[in-house]
Amino acid sequence: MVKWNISVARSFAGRAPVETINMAKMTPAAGKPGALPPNDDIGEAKRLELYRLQVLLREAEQRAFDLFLQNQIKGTSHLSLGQEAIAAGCAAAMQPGDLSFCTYRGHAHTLARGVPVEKVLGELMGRDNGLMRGKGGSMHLTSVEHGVMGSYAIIGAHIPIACGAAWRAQYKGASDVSVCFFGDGTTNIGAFHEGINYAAIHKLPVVFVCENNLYMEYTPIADVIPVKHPAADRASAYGLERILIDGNDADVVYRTMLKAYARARAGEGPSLIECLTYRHSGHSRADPAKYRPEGELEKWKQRDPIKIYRERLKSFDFPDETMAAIDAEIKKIIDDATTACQAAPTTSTDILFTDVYADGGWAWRN
Amino acid sequence: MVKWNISVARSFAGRAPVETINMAKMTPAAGKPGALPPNDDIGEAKRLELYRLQVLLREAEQRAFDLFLQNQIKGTSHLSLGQEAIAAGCAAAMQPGDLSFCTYRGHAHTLARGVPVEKVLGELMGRDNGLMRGKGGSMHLTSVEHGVMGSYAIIGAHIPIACGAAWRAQYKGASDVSVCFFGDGTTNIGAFHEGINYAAIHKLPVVFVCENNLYMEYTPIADVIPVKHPAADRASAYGLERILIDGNDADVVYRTMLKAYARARAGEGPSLIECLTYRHSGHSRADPAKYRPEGELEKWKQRDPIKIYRERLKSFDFPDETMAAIDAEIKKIIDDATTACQAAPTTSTDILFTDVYADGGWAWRN
Amino acid sequence: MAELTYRDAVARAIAQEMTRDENVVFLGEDVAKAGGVFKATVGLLDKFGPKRVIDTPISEQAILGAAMGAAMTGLRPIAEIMFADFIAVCYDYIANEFPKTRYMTNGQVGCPLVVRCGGGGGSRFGAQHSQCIENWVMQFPGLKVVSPSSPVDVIGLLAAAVRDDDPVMFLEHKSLYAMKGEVPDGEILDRLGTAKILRAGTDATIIALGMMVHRSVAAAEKLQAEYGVNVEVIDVRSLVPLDTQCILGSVAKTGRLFTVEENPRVLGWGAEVVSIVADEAFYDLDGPPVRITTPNIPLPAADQLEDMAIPSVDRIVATIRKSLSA
Amino acid sequence: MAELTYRDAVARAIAQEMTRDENVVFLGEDVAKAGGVFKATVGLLDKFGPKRVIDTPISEQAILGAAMGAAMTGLRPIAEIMFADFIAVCYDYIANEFPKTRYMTNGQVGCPLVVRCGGGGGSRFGAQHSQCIENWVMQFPGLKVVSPSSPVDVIGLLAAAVRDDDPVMFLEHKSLYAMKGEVPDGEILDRLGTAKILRAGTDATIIALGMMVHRSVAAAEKLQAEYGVNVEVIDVRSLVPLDTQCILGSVAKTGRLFTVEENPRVLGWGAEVVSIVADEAFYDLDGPPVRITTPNIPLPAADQLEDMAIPSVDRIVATIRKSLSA
Ligand SMILES: Cc1ncc(C[n+]2csc(CCOP(=O)(O)OP(=O)(O)O)c2C)c(N)n1
Ligand SMILES: Cc1ncc(C[n+]2csc(CCOP(=O)(O)OP(=O)(O)O)c2C)c(N)n1
Ligand SMILES: [Mg+2]
Ligand SMILES: [Mg+2]
Repeated sequence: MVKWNISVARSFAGRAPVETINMAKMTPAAGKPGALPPNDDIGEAKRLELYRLQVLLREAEQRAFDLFLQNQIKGTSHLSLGQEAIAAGCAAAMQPGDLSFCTYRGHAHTLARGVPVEKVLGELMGRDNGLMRGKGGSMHLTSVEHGVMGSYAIIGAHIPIACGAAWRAQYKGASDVSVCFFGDGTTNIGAFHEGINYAAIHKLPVVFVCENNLYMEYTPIADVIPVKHPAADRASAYGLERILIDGNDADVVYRTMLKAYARARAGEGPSLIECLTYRHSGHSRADPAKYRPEGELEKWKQRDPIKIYRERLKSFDFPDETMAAIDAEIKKIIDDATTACQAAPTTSTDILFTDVYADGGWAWRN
Repeated sequence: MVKWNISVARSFAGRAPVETINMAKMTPAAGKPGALPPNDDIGEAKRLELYRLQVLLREAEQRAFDLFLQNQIKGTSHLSLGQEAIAAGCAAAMQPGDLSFCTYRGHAHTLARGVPVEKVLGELMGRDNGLMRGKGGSMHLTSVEHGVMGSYAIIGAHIPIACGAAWRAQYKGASDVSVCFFGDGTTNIGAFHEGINYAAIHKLPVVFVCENNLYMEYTPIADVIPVKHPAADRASAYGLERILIDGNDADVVYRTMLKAYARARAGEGPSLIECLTYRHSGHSRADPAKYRPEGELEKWKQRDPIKIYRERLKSFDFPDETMAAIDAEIKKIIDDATTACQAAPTTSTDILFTDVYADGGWAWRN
Repeated sequence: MAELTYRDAVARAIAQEMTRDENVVFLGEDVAKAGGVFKATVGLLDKFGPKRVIDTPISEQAILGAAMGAAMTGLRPIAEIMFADFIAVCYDYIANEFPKTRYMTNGQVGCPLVVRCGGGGGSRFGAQHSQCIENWVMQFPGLKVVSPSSPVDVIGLLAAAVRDDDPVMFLEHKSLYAMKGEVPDGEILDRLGTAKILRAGTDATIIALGMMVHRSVAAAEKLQAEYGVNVEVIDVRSLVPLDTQCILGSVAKTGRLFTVEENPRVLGWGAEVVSIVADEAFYDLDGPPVRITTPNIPLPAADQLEDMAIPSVDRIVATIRKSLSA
Repeated sequence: MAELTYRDAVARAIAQEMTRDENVVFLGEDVAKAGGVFKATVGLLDKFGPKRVIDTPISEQAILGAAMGAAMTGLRPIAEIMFADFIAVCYDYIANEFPKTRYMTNGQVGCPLVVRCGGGGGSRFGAQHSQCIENWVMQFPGLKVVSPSSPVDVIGLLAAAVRDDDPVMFLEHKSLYAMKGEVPDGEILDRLGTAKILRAGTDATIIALGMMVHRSVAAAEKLQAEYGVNVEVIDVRSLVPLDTQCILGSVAKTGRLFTVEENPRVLGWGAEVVSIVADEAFYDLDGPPVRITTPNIPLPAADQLEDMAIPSVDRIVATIRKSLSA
């Protein structure tokens, strides 16, 4: 069973003690009921952006799931339903030029950086309008123009790769931050250890975001680690601060990331942030997620990040119509994207032989 | 420069706080001057064994070095000169049937388990009397009959392998412990992370001994880690106790290992023990070790484990003749072994084609 | 005799061996409680309990390393590396540890273990989850490499692999997991290093493996029916040990050699077969030995692209026709 | 014109490229302060400083991963993996990441980096520190594989590798580090994918690589002097891209093909060369193509054993004589 007590880092930059908060007792919306939309550190515009992003990710992935059921999408896919607050909060805190390194579970992080829904769905559907025209597929979404430097399907491989991108920034005196997303289960692979250590010794401008959704594919992370928190409880092994946050609250994620990015940009080195969350769907398309204890999903659905956020906006007196308008806008975007993808041609097979080598072709011999 | 202040775990089994001791202020010999040979927890016989072992390792490796210089040994080799207290202390605390997993720096650990000097030198010299008749060489010393389950030359590979041997013991209800030796630099490779985690979650009867000799090949470990102690400061990432000991004091090593082995046998799981030490020679045959700051070697030579131990024995009133007799016995063993190896034939080349497969041969096709 | 899927054959083979020998243990990611991500090991946990059927962390090096240490000291581990592509993250054990240990120790230490994994294309999983990795693993003296193409071969060869005293890579094909086949009741035990002639023929020899076996047989049928070309199809089944006699015997009869490989073209396993035949049966050959492979590209994800990349029945037919001028 | 060792040529090549392009950076274990365990990178730290010449932890995955991330975003890293055998601990980058990235992203992301390592036998280092790994790395579409046999080639090919926009495996040979050769002054830049005919001949073609080039040339001299057999020797230099035209052209002339490979027999790079020739130049061949290799064994440590395992001048001579019945 999920334990709701988690420790949350209160002060990020310093070595201040972490505070244990009881999520069960938290009001889902932290704003004061009846208050006007706040002009606090986050502000009205950013709050609406966070809401919009989360709805976008939710609806786009829900659509992807529907298209699978209709066999319009082949292959596999890994959805982030329920984990949207992390993708939204991380992306909303980024600046243009910051770089995202995602996993096979990368739709949300890709969309959150502004990649059009049509391009993502098109890729999943193997259409010519797809991000990579069908050559990469769901697990390898990449959009360099949006700072999405790839989605990596081998667990942990992108952790050192993100270090490399951050090294380039440091070397060139550029101010961008590399942000690397991975799951709880990924903390047990060698590349995690090597990459985090490497980032720490060079004080690289990279932020490691561990989305702890309690499960690897089907096996609970708790079954295969000797500590409670797979990332947070290991931070000290790399001289890093223990940071554990509520990953279902986009405001918390956003605030934490702002600080971590700032720290990276200031040359103070990497951060390793564990975000507690839950995925609503199975691991991948093939997975009905029957291994979860009864009631667990329902409990987490009460803490659905979008539900939390909508209530927060309400508590800040955002009118229902504002949210409804966003919902409608998103729905239209996704419907339009779907239609466009369905109308798009499948990729012509001549691209089978392009871009194996830098000369654009595939010739390996004369 | 070396800092002499190291933290030493006082109480091993429990979670007692570690004590910071000042090695510079330590009397090299901890016994009371003028006392009779003590019948304390270690006892007279074991003390003489520890002394004898250390001298044996020192002299055997010194001989290996001399034979290199005379070009009677080819290839590479990695000596443990200066680190003998660890090999001696660990081996003296083992029981028959316990298993050692060594590295390319494995002469000392192999000899400490009772493998005849002749067999080790013979292997280094590529003679037919060698442990593996020359097929393995210095970096792969193995003597199953003595519990030396191999020396591994790829950094970190044997950490999971030792877990596997310990798993077998656990599975079969056997009481043997697997002991896995590696250096400070090895703590940064992926297999370290994966192996220690794996041992911890299964509470495997394995003891990980990190010989922190301050250097990898030529690069100081301090240059490439963000913590002070490469193993001890990472133990908590695996839910293990922080254990840092003086690796130049065979009594300290012996006592620590006894407890760690007992813990393993009792089903209480693995230990990760960092032993602070220093190698007197270069990394390998090829290395004059010019990268060391001036005076560092001399400082550590004052804490030469054999010097320390000889003084301790003296302080316990062991007569000089006792040590001299041991020294002489060792010298004879090593001289005899050298003579035997020089007289031994080189390996006949027919063994080139044996033992590739379990049928004893090398045929991979019909 | 029962009809069984290739997937269920895996579980049956493991169960057969675990029942026979209590030293056989099984570990891997999601293999126990969930029965494997390909559902090929369902039921084993219930039957043999958590001491013998173990869910591991995502630590492929720990999986293979632990399997090796256990094998060295008396157990007979079967380790699953989920997708064959992931062999790359634990390759040191494949390249440097398993195969060399016996030799380096002059026979003191053996490494009797099996590594199972699901490889191959056709699932639209893209470049990092679709590879056939025979040519990542067959070049290491000391390591055996087996790949079954049918349910009955899964059982017989996996049983033989478990009982073998050498380390064995057991390469299953993801696209075959749903395939059904007749399987006799009772214990099944096959022999490593034995190829099977699935279809006798006189005009040319096809050597194939895994999923390509089925396409090769279909191509042979089509060549016979439509073009009167009589092709012998050999399921090589085991690359190490290799049944060279079977291959050379067939080529001596037909005079022509074709390999059908799913891997990209360069240095596939077929290159070894071709090289052996070209050297040892040069004067038997009536024309050039030809390798039919995926082109030298990573595998794309989209279905129509992937289908074009992997050798199809039509491509096999066309290549052989052209080469035989038939 | 100066005489330079193969070892010093490495440092000179890196220095040449680092001077030319400030995006070139260099990282690896013990490469900076110590100048490399083979002393092949001495002086680079002094010349270019610790920002560009970096000592890393023993973390091969971090080394290659960091190199890749840097390459993807604008740097031109050269990464050293000390002994070639250690490629096994970071193989995922070789097999799944470097070569596939450009393709999977439909050309959005490139990976212009070089991985250098020292491989090969002759140093009595035993089975885990002596391997030639061409056949661990050449089967991945997207990855280039180069191996120089002389100081001047070290410089020219390493420079070409650094300037290449694809990932390149640059396989040096440990036993050649001490070898001396004439090297012109000034910038040296060669071309990948170009084989070199080191000795023209008419009776047979030898294709060799690395240390085997020198033994092949010596064998050819001996065959000429003692048996009147005139052998053409080609240093293939680069396996990917492969100069197939040079190879096919030579075989068209000589009618006989021999590969001389240091790797164990099974699925060495020679199998690809033989397969290409057997397929495309079948009717040019006057006799079977023959691979001369280390037998199918791990490398032993003792000197007399190692010497017997690796192809020697005498073995090359004997094999060719026997095959040509000369
Ligand atoms: C090296 C490697 N091992 C195993 C896998 C198969 N695999 C894909 S996702 C996954 C679970 C990952 O769990 P986690 O890190 O928690 O991320 P999540 O899927 O929960 O987001 C596994 C085992 C893989 N892709 N790569
Ligand atoms: C995977 C791998 N990388 C690099 C090496 C080369 N190497 C051999 S010993 C060594 C240094 C090891 O340092 P440490 O772990 O401190 O052990 P020590 O040699 O000091 O005993 C290195 C880098 C190797 N053998 N394997
Ligand atoms: Mg997870
Ligand atoms: Mg060290």
